Amino acid sequence: MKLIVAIIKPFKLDDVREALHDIDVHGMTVTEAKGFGRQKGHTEIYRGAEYAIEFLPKVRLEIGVADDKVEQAIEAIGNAARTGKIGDGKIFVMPIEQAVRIRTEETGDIAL
Amino acid sequence: MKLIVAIIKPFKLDDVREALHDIDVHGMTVTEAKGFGRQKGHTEIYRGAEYAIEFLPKVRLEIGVADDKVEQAIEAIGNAARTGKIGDGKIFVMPIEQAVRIRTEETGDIAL
Amino acid sequence: MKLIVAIIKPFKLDDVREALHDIDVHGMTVTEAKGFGRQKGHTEIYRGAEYAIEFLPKVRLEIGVADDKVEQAIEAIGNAARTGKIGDGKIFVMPIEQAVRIRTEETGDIAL
Amino acid sequence: MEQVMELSYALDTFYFLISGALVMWMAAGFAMLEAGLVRSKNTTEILAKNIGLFSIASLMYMLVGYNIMYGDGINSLIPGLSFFLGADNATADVIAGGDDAPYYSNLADFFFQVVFVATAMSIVSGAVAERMKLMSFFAFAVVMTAVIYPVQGYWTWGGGFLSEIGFSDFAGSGIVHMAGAAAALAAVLILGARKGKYGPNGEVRAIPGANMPMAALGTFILWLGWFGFNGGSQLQVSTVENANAVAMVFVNTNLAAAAGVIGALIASRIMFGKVDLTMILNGALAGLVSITADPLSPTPLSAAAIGLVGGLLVVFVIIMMDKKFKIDDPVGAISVHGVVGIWGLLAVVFNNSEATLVAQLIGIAAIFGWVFVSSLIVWSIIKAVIGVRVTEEQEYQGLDQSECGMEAYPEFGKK
Amino acid sequence: MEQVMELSYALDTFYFLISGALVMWMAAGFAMLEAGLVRSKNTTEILAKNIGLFSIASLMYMLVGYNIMYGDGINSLIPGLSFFLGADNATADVIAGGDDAPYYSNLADFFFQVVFVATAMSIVSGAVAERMKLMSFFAFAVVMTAVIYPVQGYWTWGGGFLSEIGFSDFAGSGIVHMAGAAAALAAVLILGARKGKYGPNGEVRAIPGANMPMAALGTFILWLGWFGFNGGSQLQVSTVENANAVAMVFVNTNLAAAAGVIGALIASRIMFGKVDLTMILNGALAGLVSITADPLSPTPLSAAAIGLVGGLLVVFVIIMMDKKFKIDDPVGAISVHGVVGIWGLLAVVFNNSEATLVAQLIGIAAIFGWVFVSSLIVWSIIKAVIGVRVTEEQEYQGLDQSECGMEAYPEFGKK
Amino acid sequence: MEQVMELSYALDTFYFLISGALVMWMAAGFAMLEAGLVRSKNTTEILAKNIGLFSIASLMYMLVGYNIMYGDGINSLIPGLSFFLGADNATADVIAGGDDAPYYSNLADFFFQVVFVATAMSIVSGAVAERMKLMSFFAFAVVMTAVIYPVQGYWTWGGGFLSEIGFSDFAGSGIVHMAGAAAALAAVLILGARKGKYGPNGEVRAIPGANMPMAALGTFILWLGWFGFNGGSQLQVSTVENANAVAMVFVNTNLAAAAGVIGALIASRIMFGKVDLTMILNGALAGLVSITADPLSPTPLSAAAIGLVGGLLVVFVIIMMDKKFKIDDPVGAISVHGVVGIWGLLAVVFNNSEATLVAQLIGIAAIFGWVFVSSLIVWSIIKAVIGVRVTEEQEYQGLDQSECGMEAYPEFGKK
Ligand SMILES: Nc1ncnc2c1ncn2[C@@H]1O[C@H](COP(=O)(O)OP(=O)(O)O)[C@@H](O)[C@H]1O
Ligand SMILES: Nc1ncnc2c1ncn2[C@@H]1O[C@H](COP(=O)(O)OP(=O)(O)O)[C@@H](O)[C@H]1O
Ligand SMILES: Nc1ncnc2c1ncn2[C@@H]1O[C@H](COP(=O)(O)OP(=O)(O)O)[C@@H](O)[C@H]1O
Repeated sequence: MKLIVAIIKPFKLDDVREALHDIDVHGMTVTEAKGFGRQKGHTEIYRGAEYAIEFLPKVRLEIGVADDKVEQAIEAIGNAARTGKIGDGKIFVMPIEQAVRIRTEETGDIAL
Repeated sequence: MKLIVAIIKPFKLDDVREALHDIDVHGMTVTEAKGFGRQKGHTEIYRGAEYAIEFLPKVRLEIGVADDKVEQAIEAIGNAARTGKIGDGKIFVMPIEQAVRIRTEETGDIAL
Repeated sequence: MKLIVAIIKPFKLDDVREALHDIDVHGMTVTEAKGFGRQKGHTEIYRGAEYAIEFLPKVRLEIGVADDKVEQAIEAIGNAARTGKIGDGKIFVMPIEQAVRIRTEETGDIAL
Repeated sequence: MEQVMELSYALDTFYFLISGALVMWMAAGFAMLEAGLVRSKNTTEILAKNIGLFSIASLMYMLVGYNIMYGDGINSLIPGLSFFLGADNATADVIAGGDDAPYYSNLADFFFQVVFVATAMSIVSGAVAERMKLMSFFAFAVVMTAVIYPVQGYWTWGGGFLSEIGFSDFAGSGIVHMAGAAAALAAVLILGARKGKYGPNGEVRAIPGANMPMAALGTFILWLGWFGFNGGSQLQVSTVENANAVAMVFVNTNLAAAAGVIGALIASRIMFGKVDLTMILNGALAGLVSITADPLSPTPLSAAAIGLVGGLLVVFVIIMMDKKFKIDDPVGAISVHGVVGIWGLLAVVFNNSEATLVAQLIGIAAIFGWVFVSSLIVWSIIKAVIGVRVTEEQEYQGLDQSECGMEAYPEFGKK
Repeated sequence: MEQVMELSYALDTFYFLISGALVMWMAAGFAMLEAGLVRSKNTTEILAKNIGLFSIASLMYMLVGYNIMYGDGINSLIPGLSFFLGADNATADVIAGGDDAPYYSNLADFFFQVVFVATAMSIVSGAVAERMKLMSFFAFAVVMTAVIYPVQGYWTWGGGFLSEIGFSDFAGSGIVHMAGAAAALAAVLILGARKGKYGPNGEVRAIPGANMPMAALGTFILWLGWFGFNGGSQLQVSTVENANAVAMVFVNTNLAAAAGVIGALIASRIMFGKVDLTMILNGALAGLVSITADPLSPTPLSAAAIGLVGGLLVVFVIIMMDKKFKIDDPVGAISVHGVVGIWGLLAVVFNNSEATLVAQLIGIAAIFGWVFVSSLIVWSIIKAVIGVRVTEEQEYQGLDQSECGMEAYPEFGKK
Repeated sequence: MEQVMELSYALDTFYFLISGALVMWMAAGFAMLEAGLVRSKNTTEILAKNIGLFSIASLMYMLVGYNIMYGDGINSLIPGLSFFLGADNATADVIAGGDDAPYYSNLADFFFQVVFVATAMSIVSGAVAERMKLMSFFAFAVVMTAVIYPVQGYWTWGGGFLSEIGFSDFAGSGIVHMAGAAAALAAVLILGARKGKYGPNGEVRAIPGANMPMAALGTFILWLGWFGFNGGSQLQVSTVENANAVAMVFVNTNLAAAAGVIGALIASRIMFGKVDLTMILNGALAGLVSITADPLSPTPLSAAAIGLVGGLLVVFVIIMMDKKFKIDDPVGAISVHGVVGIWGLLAVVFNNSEATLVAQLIGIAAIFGWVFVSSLIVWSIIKAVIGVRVTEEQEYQGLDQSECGMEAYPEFGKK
């Protein structure tokens, strides 16, 4: 099992969810995040003092998938989240050693 | 060392913290999250237009534990977070290669 | 590639970002978090009833780095985030098996 | 001369209407205060509740309540029901002069009265927050504003038996505020505490309100509106004596509120070591409720003293209600309007030589008894027929979802 | 006797000024209502827009508008332009008495009028929220308040042809509210819907407002301000008859608003199974708009009925506008002020025997036609010259960033 | 005839009371403005501060201040102290007529005055936000409202030496606004800037306020309240001349505020390329402060010009204070009320032929000198005895925690 962590642009969330849905990945956990990277922020002004908003709003997805779904999932996320403009984000894949569905105590791929 | 990531229902947070406390796990980091999965959301209405709130509020726990505590911790979290109703959440266990306590520069199990 | 997860005090974020910048690590993803650990919270009062705010506001950094940058990055984060007072936080290092830059489909170190 | 009488009539009518508009504004004050003191998940509902109750009160009081309260009573206890809203005074009657000549518009009087009943009803709203079914609340509002409030209003202001025995309640510490609190108390007893308010061993758990600026704004609005509430209750401004009286009422109302703030500030600072904002907001209201029973007779200094006691008192009473009696009242309405209302009614005897302790006690007992018992019955009926409380799950999700299907702050994340 | 006339003049002037201050307060009401019903990323901008439009209206109406509306008209259709602001009535003229003697200050009249034009302009603001360039809006505001509004105002209140044919619009259901809505409709047609409001198959997507307490506060403010809007439109309070009339207006205004709430509450409860707060807020406003065309003739019961219909109507119209006509109006301004305004104008004939259906229909057609067409032209010119809509990216980021460079709630995280 | 004099007395008293109620409402305006412009972690505290200071001002001014300001002065510089609050005018004295006959209630006068001192104190509150100990602020409020403000108030309004030399300040651009700003300046000098406001090289860092709708609401409230502030300062409405004057004051006050908005809008648009909402809110207040020294003599057009200059000026002054003088004033109170207050006082000479530049300059120097120096001394004493500033850690955590133990928005997460 792998944990796919994807950092994407917030307005792409629905598209990514649908793309994952299409390949039968239904579960995921999402958190709001701020991203720093190559994409630049913007300047705001407050009472005459300019200041840079350097961070950019991003959404962080965490998706536990069975090993044989990983490539498909990366593909799906990438395609759905891509705008081609700077700041589209990253996908990281990390190993999961154990997974448990709390409700049923099921473990392994079936718990996802 | 392992990183246990647990996605649970928000109102179970205190119970889980106490359960972990009982087995001498005191440190953890918590983030607000939204969950998608089998559990369904609800419908809201705004000026006559219905819309689905599909995500569900969840809480994401991140707990670094020594290897020999992992099973106990999974057990404790699972028992405390279980309601038996759909949406109780997941536990993922991942490997930590290095851990540092910033304050003291201690590393390894002692840093947790 | 490794994923460095650092939990730090919120007001240290800018210092840490600069420190990472200095060693040529520019990308990172940040989320708000609440921390539990040795550091104690404070008490608030509401209409005569005291209650403990046990969690403490923390910031969680997630930084994908190439293997050869890991030690340097840990060092930089630790030094910048350290106040010496309890609650400074933790650094965890975890393996990344795959990394993708969504925009370009680049993978590996170059994707970071 | 005739023009003078017309002018006098016009001034008093205008004074009534402006006072009434200020009291109407108190509805916004209650709405904001309550919206600030509940959790965000119950905010849309409490706003809907407040705007709904004001509307119900306006309509029911026109249709039924006003006619009960100021109709031809059957006797001094049982009011009658006469429909007289509509025709206003003829110019000829006004300029005829004499003691019985009308000196202001009947409709202005109605307007001033209608906003009072809404005030009483608003008090109930806060106490039952975060757990009551919206429709059940509205059902009660219909009965309260059509019958329960007007009946006891008739006893004093409509010329019933309390006015005969000399019960003295200038602007309604008892008739409006304590009456509202009595209905609220009945509601809370039927309804029970919010889930999670008391721990397994009965320990009190704080449930912080979501938006302090809203709560503070609500208090400022109420403070402003109260100048209409008390100031208008002099019922006439057009002579030197009356104008002086209205001015005195304004001054005393303001000072009692100010002293209430200071009282609560001192109490909260001593007891908690901090300045508890919600307590000093309640202190302001306590000062206002205290002086409402008689804002005219006390000197400004006495008015401040009465308000100060109100402000001190309210802090202790709120804590006692919460800890000792386990009466869960999210905004402190029962303490502020009920207990402090009683204090205000009793304090009348210090400054107003015409008031007697006996009459005040009878008045308190009669009003409280009637409103509390009749409310208890009505709430019980509502409970039996449609229920009063949302399900545990709905309460957990918040009433905004179950009652309104709409969030108050849909974009703001949780801590 | 002279002193009596002076006093009468003073009372009427004071009544005007207080009424005007209440109407000025409505500007805050619109600002809060709109700030509550847009998304947080467009909140700073809509606040700037509201405070800016009020200022523009005040200045332009002084410089140009008032002089058009109440100047010496060229004929009953085309107004003139006379500069008369400044000199006020001489005491001698007042005490001279007679039918032509001034009975209140000209400047008070100006003050009362200037806040009306701001109200009309505020209506436009909400409808174009979340996508229009701020400077383009201000450009329109200049023309609307200097020319478009005053021209049609002249037709009725300035003594033009609509007043001659007996068109009856007491406080401006048509002249202020429907006029504002007509300009808003023109704007929305030029501007188009917010991005994301309609799905690929034309399905309506909800775009929830960010702050319900603000929206509710705005509604309460408008409700209060409306007592000045309608109450002041009697134009005199200093006799028994006038005082009674003003009192009637207050009572009816309040009851119509209350009934509007109940109407919308019933409709929303039946249609959605929930109490949609934004709909009942619109219901209150619909009740108020309905009664504005004639708050004096109806009995209180009829006033409630008119408001009730307004409140029911508005729910259906808002949904129809949204679903059927795909007119994206974030706050429902076109429905509340336009469609319900027409209802109010038509309802006049039920209670006011002097009003005729024909005159009302001509008035509606003339005002709507003029304001809609002239607005369409002005909007088109603005669109051609500086554009009316922000870029897609700016709209996505929010107007707070592109227009004001400042966030409304910089600290609060997103859900 | 007697009835006419009574009626006249009643009307003037009522006018005073309503004006005073509007000024009281300004306390809510300051509270909301400041609550919007500070960070969320200091919001509960600033609300407590505002409601507390209004209460302290009300009580101290009754107990001491009013008696100093309007007592029998020892000489034209040193006021006396006479306790006269309580007895009001007898009907007989009123109807006796003559030049000395009282024409409105003393208590109404007191009410109108008491809310002015609270306004002056509110100005200080904003400037010291986010870093001062709450109890130290309250200690200063006691002295300011009991002594510092009343002494200089006596010089002009109480008949002291500034009135003798012809210093002209209609409603208090200097006596209220600049006086408040002088005390605020002294406070900020003693207190220092907020931590993090200036970078290591002295660069200015923006510290955005948490809630723009609150700030905008506060400004609208102040705008409304100012009609009472300036309108009531005519002190009489009951004759044609006075009624006209009050109407002129309303019109000019509104236009100056509107022009202030436009001035700040233009300045901010040119300088920053954006419409800075907080600047246009300050522009509105600057327009109001500018015209307060004389809202009666200018024509409406001149009033707009005076306000426009105020609105332009305030943008530059705020930036200069911030960047050049490193005076950290989170809400811009010193610029808005102080510098623009001086502009207002000087502008009097353009329109009021009785005012002289010399007298205006002496007045400015005397008031500023007295308030600034005496405040500096009082702040120094407070600093020595209990300290004025919270610890660095408390400042970082926010004053809500250290001073009130309560969060303003406990549920809303941080970005
Ligand atoms: N090394 C990294 N570790 C973790 N997150 C990163 C890293 N680099 C970038 N990110 C995340 O990805 C987002 C997009 O990265 P950016 O460099 O702006 O654009 P792009 O990926 O298109 O080159 C960032 O805002 C940040 O959230
Ligand atoms: N594959 C997954 N990866 C990450 N998080 C998941 C995954 N599946 C579910 N979750 C998280 O667990 C929560 C509960 O899952 P759900 O399927 O609704 O119920 P249950 O776990 O009881 O079957 C979800 O809301 C989501 O936050
Ligand atoms: N075992 C753990 N797993 C995950 N996060 C932890 C763990 N222990 C501590 N933390 C995080 O680190 C923060 C600081 O830890 P704490 O024990 O308070 O101080 P210190 O690290 O200085 O000893 C906590 O608030 C929490 O966010």
